[in-house]
Amino acid sequence: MIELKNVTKKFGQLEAVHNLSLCLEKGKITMFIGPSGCGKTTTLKMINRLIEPDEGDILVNGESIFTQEPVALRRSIGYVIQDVGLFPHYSVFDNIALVPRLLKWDEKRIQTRVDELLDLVTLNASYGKKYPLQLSGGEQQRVGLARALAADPDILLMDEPFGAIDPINRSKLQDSFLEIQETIQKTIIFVTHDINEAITLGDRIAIMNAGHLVQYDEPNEILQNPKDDFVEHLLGADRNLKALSLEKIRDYLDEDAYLTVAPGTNPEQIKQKLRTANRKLALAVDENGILQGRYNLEPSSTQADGEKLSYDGQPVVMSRNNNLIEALSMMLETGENQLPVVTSKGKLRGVIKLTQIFAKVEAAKAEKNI
Amino acid sequence: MIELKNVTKKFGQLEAVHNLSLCLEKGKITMFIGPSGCGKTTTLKMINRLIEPDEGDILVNGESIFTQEPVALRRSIGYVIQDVGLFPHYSVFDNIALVPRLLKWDEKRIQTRVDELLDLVTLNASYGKKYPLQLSGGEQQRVGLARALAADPDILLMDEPFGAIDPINRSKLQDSFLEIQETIQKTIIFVTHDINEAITLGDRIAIMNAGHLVQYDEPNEILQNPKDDFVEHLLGADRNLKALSLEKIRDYLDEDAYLTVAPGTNPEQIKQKLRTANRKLALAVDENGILQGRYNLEPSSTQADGEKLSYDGQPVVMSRNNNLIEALSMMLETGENQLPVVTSKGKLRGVIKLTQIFAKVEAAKAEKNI
Amino acid sequence: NRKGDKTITVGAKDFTEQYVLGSMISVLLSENGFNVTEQFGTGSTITREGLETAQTDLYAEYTGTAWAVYLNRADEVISDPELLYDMVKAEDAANGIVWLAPAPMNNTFALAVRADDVAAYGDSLTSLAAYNNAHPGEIIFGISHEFYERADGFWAMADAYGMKVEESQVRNMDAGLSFEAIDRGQIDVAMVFATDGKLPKFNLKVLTDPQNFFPIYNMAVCVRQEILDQYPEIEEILAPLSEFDDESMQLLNYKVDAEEIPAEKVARDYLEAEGLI
Amino acid sequence: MSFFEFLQVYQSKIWLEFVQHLRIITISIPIAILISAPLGFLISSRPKLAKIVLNFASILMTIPSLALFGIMVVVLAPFKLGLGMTPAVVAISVYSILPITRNIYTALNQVSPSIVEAAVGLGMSRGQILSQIKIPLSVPVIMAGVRNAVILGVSVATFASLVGAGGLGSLIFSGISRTNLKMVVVGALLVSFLGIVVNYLFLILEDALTPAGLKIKN
Amino acid sequence: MSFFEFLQVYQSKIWLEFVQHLRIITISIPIAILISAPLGFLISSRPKLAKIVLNFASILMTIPSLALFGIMVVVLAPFKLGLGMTPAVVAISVYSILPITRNIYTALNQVSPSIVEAAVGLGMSRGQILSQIKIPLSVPVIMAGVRNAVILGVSVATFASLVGAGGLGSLIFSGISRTNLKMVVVGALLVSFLGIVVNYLFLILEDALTPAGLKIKN
Ligand SMILES: Nc1ncnc2c1ncn2[C@@H]1O[C@H](COP(=O)(O)OP(=O)(O)OP(=O)(O)O)[C@@H](O)[C@H]1O
Ligand SMILES: Nc1ncnc2c1ncn2[C@@H]1O[C@H](COP(=O)(O)OP(=O)(O)OP(=O)(O)O)[C@@H](O)[C@H]1O
Ligand SMILES: [Mg+2]
Ligand SMILES: [Mg+2]
Repeated sequence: MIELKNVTKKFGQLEAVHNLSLCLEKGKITMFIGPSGCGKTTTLKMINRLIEPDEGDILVNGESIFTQEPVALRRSIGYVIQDVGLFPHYSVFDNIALVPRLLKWDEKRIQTRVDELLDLVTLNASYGKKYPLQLSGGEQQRVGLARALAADPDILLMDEPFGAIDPINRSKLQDSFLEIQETIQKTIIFVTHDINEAITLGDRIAIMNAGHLVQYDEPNEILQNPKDDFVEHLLGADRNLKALSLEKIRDYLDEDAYLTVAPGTNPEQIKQKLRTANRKLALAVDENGILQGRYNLEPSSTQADGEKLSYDGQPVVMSRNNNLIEALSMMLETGENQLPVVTSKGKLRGVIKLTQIFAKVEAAKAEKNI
Repeated sequence: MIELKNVTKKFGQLEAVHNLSLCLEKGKITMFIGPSGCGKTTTLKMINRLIEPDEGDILVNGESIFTQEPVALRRSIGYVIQDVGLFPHYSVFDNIALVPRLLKWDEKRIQTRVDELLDLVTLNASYGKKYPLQLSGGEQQRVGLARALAADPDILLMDEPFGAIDPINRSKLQDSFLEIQETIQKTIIFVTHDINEAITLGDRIAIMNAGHLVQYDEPNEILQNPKDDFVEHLLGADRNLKALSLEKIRDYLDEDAYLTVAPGTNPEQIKQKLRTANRKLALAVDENGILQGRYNLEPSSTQADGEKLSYDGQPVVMSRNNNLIEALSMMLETGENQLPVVTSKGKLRGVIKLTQIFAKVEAAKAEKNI
Repeated sequence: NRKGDKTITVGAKDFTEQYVLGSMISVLLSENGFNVTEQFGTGSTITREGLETAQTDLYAEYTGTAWAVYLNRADEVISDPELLYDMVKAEDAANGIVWLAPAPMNNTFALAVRADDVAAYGDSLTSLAAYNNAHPGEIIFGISHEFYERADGFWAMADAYGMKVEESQVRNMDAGLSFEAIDRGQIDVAMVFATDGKLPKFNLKVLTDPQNFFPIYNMAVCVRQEILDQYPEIEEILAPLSEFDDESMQLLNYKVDAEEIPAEKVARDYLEAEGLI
Repeated sequence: MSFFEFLQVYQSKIWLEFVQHLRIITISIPIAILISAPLGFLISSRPKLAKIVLNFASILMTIPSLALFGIMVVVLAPFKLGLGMTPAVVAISVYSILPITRNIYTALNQVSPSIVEAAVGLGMSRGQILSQIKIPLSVPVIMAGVRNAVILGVSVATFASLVGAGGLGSLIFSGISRTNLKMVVVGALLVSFLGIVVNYLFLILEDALTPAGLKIKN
Repeated sequence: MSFFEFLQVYQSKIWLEFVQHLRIITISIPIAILISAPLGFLISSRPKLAKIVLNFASILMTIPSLALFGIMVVVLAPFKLGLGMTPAVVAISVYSILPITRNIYTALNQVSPSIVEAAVGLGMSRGQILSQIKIPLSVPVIMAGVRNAVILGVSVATFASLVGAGGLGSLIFSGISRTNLKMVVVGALLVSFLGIVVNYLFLILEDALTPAGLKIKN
């Protein structure tokens, strides 16, 4: 656990950080976000004593960092510097191997670790031999990230670690980052200027403005209850959509909105059944529970009874781990307002309905107003 | 107009850019996007001759750049470097004033211009006196941007100019950037790793992968018709939502979905009218056409006739210039599936309906399939 | 002639005696209406080059140095002082340089030992040779480069006296440093110049040269012919310099070296005492 | 004679030689810098030429001062400049070439590539990049070279007495030949004093030349 | 005597002095570097000490070699070391302090702040930052200083002959005092030759010490 107590830092006249008190939970990811120049980097650097505060105290695991040996302190804290700061005279390998070497790991172990890290940051192993000047901006940043992770520190300070990385690599990195975090449970402070990233990765988000802490809460809470106009503005006009990205489909399954039929059932029979049950959707499921196709009952002017049954043998499906925003997007793409949800093996688990997505937001609102 | 003809650049074994042919339109913004290391920076640097290609030719306004004096060529091209590269010995003012001074502008004009640019990049005028080492990452990047814009070059090469900038400043910058571009019509090549930025700013988007040009099209076209899995992946799971951000509400107004009533009309009367017209929504509009309130007919179990009329004196409204994604987000927030749309003066212009948003995507699909 | 019209540049090399002699020339000339520029302290060859290239007008030189070094006749040993003077004067005429009257003082090379050591080494080169040969490798010689290198230098002297000197017994060194070196016991025999004022200062004894091995170094003023033609009175004015013998010269040098009286003052005091100015 | 007596007796001579030494260095050091510095800038972007110039400067540096003076007495004689101030100035210039040019060459070639790239990309010409970017950023290293050269110059000026230019060297050299330690010490102390003063002046110069932005350290 | 004859006659002497000069510099230059370089590293993070050391080194630099030798003849006499190799080695070391320490001090203090910050932030100790980051990045500037000192050393070694250490200085000085131009030229040429060779060797050393990553230029 990291605790900042009334921390203030001035640069000349400018109060870069003002009376900041903050408790960062062990094993959690805290995202720092705020306008540029609001003091995020300064705060980070105070935690590993690159900058000494003018006032206040900082405790790591209950012990003041100012009573600790700075070098030892910093070795226990991984640090991804904002302007990357790779050592130009070292190869990528040597840059990453730096801290393990300081800690006198044996070379075999280092070799394994570096390979592992290069893979983690989605760089080919051949990059080990390159020099920083030969890398593109995003490649450099990924090496900087690997370097900070190298010795597996308990605390990680990450100053815009994905700032220059393209969306594909970024989402890969975010995924593997979250995956690792789930098992290793590090205490992570992560500065970002990407509000989506803050929402996706953060257990908590600290919003700063002009040296002050404005709001410090769980992402959901911040999205649904922005403290003031500034936060609202920061979250963007589409913050309600963003909130949906935090919700997994698995929690919004509807198992009553459809009928299941065996594959190959007579269409007229299905039509009949749907009418009786007052449903529009029938899903063809085989004996193993695997979804095979989808029947929709649609209005039709050509049909005598004003309705026709369409069949789709390769229906668009969602996975239970997709989030609501993905579901919404897929509904927009297909024009359907409900989509079957299946397991990775293809087993049907239910459907997700557009109305439910809306209901979810409503419910959150209602909850708040109690 | 900038034309790349079969341009190839190798670094040793590695083909950083492979046989790239591309025509960048005059007065338009072309966004480059792709995984890190795919050759975006290399391509940019070839245009201002920081890197000489191994093969191929590059024409600016019909003339090969290789017949031109590099210094003169570069002065006519603004360049925002990816790693910012501010001159540490110059103040912010002097950094920005550099190119105008090279061009021997008089100091008064330079002073005016620098103030203008600092304002443009949302930095306080007092920053002029600071030195790069005293700036935060995002502040540095904005100064780098101002420096490139200083002498008002016809062509701008921007290598991730907003990479380290927070969402608030970023959207301000993007807005003023687009606003300026509307009047000055520069030819801009803009590298980004933010797909939303590419979509918002780009007249065209060039998607690169491993040195190859994968797709080069208008944002809409790319969103709706990604060429392959790679592009689809790059656009993200919510690309359909992204497509909505390109559509303005003004183009999707519905003027029939509601009734207008004079403020203070008897509720029972309104209920009656709505039932007759088979509508759910009545908007109270004064003699000047200004929206005053909103009546909703809602199901109710306590009411005898099973319906109650609610009134909202401060209804949530949209502006005609909001985009569909914002409308969608607001609908999620309010739980309404239709929202009144007003002018900046408050005059009612129509409503935007959730079904219409869905219909829009459908329509685009249909068009494609013809 | 008004003072100021007659301008002249006086040179002097970079050791005490030269400063004394240079100052004397300079005082005498300026007392006689010359506007004198002093160019003292130049390296030996540089001083001579200065004269040859008309950047200096006159200075005190030694016959032996001119003969061996400037006229390059080191291999022809002439032990008659007058003959040497005549030969040098004659040959240098061709270079446009006039040798004024020589002084009896002979600032030749010599070997000196600590006074304490005279008991052991004896007071002549002959006895030194005997001691040295009886105690091979014991005596350390501090010798200047010039003397070491010259054909008529150190090795020739050792031959002449039958001294068997090993290479390892010799330290080549700067002549100025050799006094401290012998005083501090880092060398036992120092190459010196016979009129050096530091000999009494450091209580050193010059060994006699029974075989007259060392060449003759009589002092005389060298003037450029051109200057002498222009100011023939110079010869008359500088005549007192030809009076110096070893003792009187060594005394003046001693005043500078040991009593630390500035050379210029020593010169002026002497001239005043002698009633020359 | 006590040290104090010595100072009294030699007072005027010491003062004279001190002033003369000062004259030598105030004339020669600016000349030396004006020769060496442009040469350094000239070679900074020409590695082949640089190799030649630096090797040549190294050779010049190895010529013992006495030999150099001997050569100049002859070479400069036709202009009546072989003795006195001129050869001193020449020698000081000659010896300053290596430290100054080498540091300039090294400094200018290690300016951060990304800063140079930014400058090139903004359309600065070679000359502008040199004068506005590379040189200001290299001030500390360049001035380290210049200050070394200057100190060397103050020291080489002592040899000026061997070519009749006088200066504190005449105290030192006659002190040595007279084994007059006081004289040597006074001469050496005054040379050192001049060295410190000149060093200090150049420190002020360096401070004035160092761009404000480079002096900022956290 | 023709130049060729001269060479034949003096062949063995020239060879002897050449070898002796080589001995002097191969002994003294490593010693000089081993003294100066650690001093430079020591002061690099102590600006106050640095000021004192650099000023003191400047003073040492201004002491003319002959005076320095004069002092050593006296000071080292009790150890019987006032003549010969020792004073030569001491003098070369003394003169190398300034160029080496100043360049080291300057070089180490201008390593990019963001790189140093990264190193500090990763938990490197002062010593590790110095040895693994600052020094490797400063190799070009440090070696510029070392190479200047080395050339100066080759040159100062000529004075060694004035204190009985022999070397090519004896050719040059006796050549001068005998106006034997051939001797001076041969001596000076050989010193220059040694200068170039040593310069070249240190260039190779510099190249070996320069980290591969710094040699990459676009
Ligand atoms: N000087 C160089 N030497 C060797 N390889 C280089 C050099 N410069 C770039 N590369 C390589 O060329 C490829 C393209 O680099 P480039 O900088 O153009 O990428 P980019 O698309 O701008 O990436 P990013 O988004 O990370 O900035 C990369 O794989 C990089 O490693
Ligand atoms: N060394 C310094 N001297 C003076 N001012 C400084 C210094 N370092 C930072 N500042 C100022 O302190 C403020 C906070 O800087 P900081 O680097 O913490 O911002 P940040 O939140 O990390 O911004 P960004 O998102 O742009 O990186 C800024 O206004 C900056 O200009
Ligand atoms: Mg920051
Ligand atoms: Mg790039």
